Amino acid sequence: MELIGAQLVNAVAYGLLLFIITCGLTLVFGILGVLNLAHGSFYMFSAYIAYSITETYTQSFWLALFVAPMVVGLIALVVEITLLRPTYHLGQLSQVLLTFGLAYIFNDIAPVIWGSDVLSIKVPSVLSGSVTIFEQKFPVYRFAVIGIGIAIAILLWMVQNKTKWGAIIRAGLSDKEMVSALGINIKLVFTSVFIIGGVLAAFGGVVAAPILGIYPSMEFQTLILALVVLVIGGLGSVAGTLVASLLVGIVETFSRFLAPEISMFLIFGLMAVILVLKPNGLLGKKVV
Amino acid sequence: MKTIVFKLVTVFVLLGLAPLVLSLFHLNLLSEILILAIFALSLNILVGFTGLVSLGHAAFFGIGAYTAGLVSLNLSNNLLVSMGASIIVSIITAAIIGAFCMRVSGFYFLMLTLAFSQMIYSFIYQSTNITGGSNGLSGIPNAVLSGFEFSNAVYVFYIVLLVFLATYAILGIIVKSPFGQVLIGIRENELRVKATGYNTSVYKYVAFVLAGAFGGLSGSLYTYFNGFIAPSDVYWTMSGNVLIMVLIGGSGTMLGPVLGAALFVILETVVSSYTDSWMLIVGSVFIIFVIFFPKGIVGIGQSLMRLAKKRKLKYDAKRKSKAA
Amino acid sequence: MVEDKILTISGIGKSFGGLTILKDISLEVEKGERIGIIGPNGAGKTTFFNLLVGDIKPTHGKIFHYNKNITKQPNYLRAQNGIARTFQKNNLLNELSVLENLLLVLQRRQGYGHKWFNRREEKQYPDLYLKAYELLETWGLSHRREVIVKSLSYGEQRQIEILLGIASDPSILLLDEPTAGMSQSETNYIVKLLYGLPRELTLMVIEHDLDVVFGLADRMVVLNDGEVLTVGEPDTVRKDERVNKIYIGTGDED
Amino acid sequence: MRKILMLISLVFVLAILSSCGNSAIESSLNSESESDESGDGDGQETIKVGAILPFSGVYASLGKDLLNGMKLYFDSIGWEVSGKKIELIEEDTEADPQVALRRIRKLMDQDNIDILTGPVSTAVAYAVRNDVDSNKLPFLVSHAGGNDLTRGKRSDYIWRSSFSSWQIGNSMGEWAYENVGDKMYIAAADYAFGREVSTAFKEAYIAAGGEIVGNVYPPLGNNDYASYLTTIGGEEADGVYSFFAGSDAVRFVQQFEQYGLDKDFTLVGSGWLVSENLRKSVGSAAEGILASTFWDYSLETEENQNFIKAYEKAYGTRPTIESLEGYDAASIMVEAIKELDGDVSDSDKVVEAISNVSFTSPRGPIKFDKETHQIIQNMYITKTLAVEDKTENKVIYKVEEVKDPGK
Repeated sequence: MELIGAQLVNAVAYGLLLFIITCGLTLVFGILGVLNLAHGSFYMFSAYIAYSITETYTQSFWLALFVAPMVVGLIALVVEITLLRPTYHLGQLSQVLLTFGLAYIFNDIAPVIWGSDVLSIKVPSVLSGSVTIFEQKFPVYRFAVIGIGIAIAILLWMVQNKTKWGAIIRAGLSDKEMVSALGINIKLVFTSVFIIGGVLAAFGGVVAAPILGIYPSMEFQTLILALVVLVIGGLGSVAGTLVASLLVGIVETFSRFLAPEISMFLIFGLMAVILVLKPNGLLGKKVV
Repeated sequence: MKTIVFKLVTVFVLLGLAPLVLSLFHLNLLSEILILAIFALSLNILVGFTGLVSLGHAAFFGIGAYTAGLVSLNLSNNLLVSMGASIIVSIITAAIIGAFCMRVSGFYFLMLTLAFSQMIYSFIYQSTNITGGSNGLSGIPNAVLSGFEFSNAVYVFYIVLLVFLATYAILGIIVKSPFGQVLIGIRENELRVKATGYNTSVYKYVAFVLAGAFGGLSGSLYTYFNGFIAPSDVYWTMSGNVLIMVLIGGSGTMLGPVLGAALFVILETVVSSYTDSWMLIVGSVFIIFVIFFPKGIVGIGQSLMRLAKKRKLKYDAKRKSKAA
Repeated sequence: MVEDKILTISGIGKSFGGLTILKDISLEVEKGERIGIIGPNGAGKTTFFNLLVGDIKPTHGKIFHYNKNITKQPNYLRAQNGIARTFQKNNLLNELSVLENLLLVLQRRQGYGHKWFNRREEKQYPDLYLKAYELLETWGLSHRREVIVKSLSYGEQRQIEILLGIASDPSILLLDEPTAGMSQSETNYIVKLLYGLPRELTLMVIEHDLDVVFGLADRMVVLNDGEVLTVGEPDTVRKDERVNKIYIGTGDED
Repeated sequence: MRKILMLISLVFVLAILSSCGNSAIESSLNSESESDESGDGDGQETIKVGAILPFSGVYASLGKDLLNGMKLYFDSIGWEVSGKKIELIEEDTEADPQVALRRIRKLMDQDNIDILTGPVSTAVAYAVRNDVDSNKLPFLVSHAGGNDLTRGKRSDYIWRSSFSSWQIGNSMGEWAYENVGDKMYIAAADYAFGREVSTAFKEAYIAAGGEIVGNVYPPLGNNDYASYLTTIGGEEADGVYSFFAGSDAVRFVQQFEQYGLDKDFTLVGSGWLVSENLRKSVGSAAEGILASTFWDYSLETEENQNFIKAYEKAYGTRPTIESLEGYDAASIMVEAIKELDGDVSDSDKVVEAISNVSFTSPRGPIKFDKETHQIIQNMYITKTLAVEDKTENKVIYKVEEVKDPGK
């Protein structure tokens, strides 16, 4: 019983970590209709930048948590303005392919800057202890991740439901033409949302770095996982992403516990089953 | 029909001379281009002609390759047996995966194909006892056909060339056939095709299985070519690479994927001698094509030809007016 | 219960989520009858068509084609069985030529759709091409044969839209605003074509141009707010006060 | 128009491919009838060494260290041996066997290399095995440790100077039983190498009298070990034997400590758990880990100290075990060439010469097992200690002359 309880804590922590990483991807897809395959690259860059900040320049994790997303937000801005904005007319598929190409490029840039060694970020001392629950020690940092995940979920929910921006965003989710008809600058909305997506990816990169590590090609592994979560939850649905993250966290944690040999298999199996039962994901709207 | 046969024979004779002209290294490069070209052509049925963008096509390549390898190792290294087995297993797999994937479209199709291919990848990666796992499947004997052993690169090249031409001819006919025209219709406007009375799901399904079968075929050739298979051939980056080949070459054309495969392999061979940042180069080239040449190399060729024609017309007109 | 009515619609309705678009529509259509469907925007006319061709499934009610219950039949089967439609917005294979658009319809009708091992070319399928040329000739589109659809004028595309509907040789043709967005001369041309259609072809026409539809139809169905307001002969409907009221009330532009 | 396009592309492809060099038919017939492919005879002025290593992808840092080690040795002899110049041709495998095959064919057919060395990935070594064997190209394996290379897939032309999985796992078995306890749990990455090493350990440990109470094989590149660690935490054992490398090792060791397992279990493993380039990332969690390896920075022999000094001077960073592998591979090749007085035209003589090489390397005395073509070397048990705010490995035990059984 204790073991199951302990695994549940692991599952929730892991699930919310996935949520932190994926929610930016969901947001961008929901509003821009762009499946941003460079999302993982933003995540990776942020982790590397955070490493530079915590190891080379200052020792502050908190500073890294603030600065790295800013830098990546800037990269996202440049990408949106130079690459995506002039090409919205090419259609959604072309945009996916563009970000796919970007992911290839970013993959090679990172090792040039940071080398190809495995790196890691130290957890700030406040969060480096451990807590005992279910007769099992847990790192405090895992609970911090749970907290951050919940906070982001609430924040996104508030923004979406309580603010004017949220209204635009919700309108964008359902009808892009209407938004522009209302006289709202859709370009500005798109750029902002893409930056927010990048910032969220970057935030995920810093938060995840102490757990998942920093190493070459890390972004593809994370990207695939994020895509799985995105699709299970339903493209574009933040609530769906939250549910899917937790579901994937639970399935992956318990399959590692019960049947470690097939755990890799199970996540993709879960995705296939859900798509067959609910072709638009758990909470997704129909997207063509 | 006669002209097709004539064309095929011409190309066969021309390319058949390659071993006399090319060095062994370049011949191997050509073999690899042709194998990947078959692979790209098979994906093109889906991406280019039916409008279904798959990011999991490496699954079939891998299944074909591993089936050919395992059959050669354990049952028989007869070329027709192992190649036949590859195609059959690929068809069965495609039939199963297709049954799931046909229920979704667009991004979901892309993701579901990715999911299935990753499942197959993890199965291959973890079944160390059967597939050799991360070490790959090695020590695969040379293929044999009625006593003749395909023991060196030249012989393998001729199998590859033969299969390539056959594939090119068959797919070339299929896409021009009434069936192929329905696929093109689905790519352009599925709703309209349905309203016309076609059960588009069946057509898409058949296209999916067809693509899987030829994907498996190309995989089996890769096994004869290398005598070795690694799980990286089933990984999603392989699917990504072949998608890039199709799109750079020109999707929805027959020649495009072939040129795409050629450019990809040549570029990789040339570039890697100068820099380790191969992915940076291919990513940049890909982006340039997506933005500026969405119709790929074939598209560029067509525009150039149109331009030349216009020039010629102008030139002729000028000459005429002068003469007058 | 059902005799030789070509179409029997019994109490169908459709709601999306909480919103009811159509409620309890019942209608019997005789073979060869020409029915005009009018009503203000949002009355549910196109939804009604979508239900008939099977693009969407009704929330309740049944549809019979002759004596066969087709309520659950998928759209492609209904099309095969002779229920054809045109779309309100042009819905063509834009990157293909006029001929290719037409051939795709004709090859299905002649049972060649699944042939996969020979090229579709004139040598192989002379009857198919002959039929296509014939149709294009009749519709005065022969000279546009090889033109890519997207480079045609809007009116020409509209013609193709209707041509494709007729090419499938249907027993019922549902025309969704055939003259929408056309100039007066183009409208006249289309109307002439519609008048010339064989009498045994059953027509159902959604149309905003009342002059067009009153001249063409044997019977009018007026929809309002998802319900049948009235059904009757064109002259009767024309005089109906309720009909005039909704038309004056809302205007008839789309 | 299509016809013209096709023709143009055909000519284009042929033109690009048809550079100089003898035709494929000639060379492939040659390789069948004649014995020697590599080299152009004794008249040549340079000896070409081909290195297939990963310079991009996940193993990039290993590839670069190996290359640095090789270059360090070649630098020390001025890139010259027996009056011949040494030319090193590097090719990037991208850790992808198919890419590696393409590259190695280039090295053989275009560059006509005399000796091949590398690779990091065992899959690459297996992939190129047949091509190397049929071309009779001397191949000195400088890292890839899959057992089969010197067992079932043995070739006359392939010799290995690095290690085999068996040597790594086996060397820890008996020592762990005597010094850690009689009950162990195994956690190893689920790929061929992880399985081989842990199997070798298991056999040796059980043979010594120990009991394996359970095992778990997380997939390679697994990103979170929490679930596995919770499972292990519920077991009764004295220690955990683990095989992880690279980013997996960093995560596993860190999370092992974070989940408090270091209090109840002794973490035992291979040198890659605490290798020079990882320990900084692992941080204090590495403290107390026992590992088996064939070289360590802390070895106090004179040869090792000289090697370290030279390496740090040249590159400004500590050598890793891969740097040593590169350095040793270069030394072995040079020794062999010396013995042949610079004549590498006969590949049979080259491998014969390699087999006779024996000297004291920074890792200790080494020689080849002429039966298996596998190196015979000392293995060391290290313990990781906290030194100021860092950690350092310390060699605490030496297993002498470990020889792979070859089957």
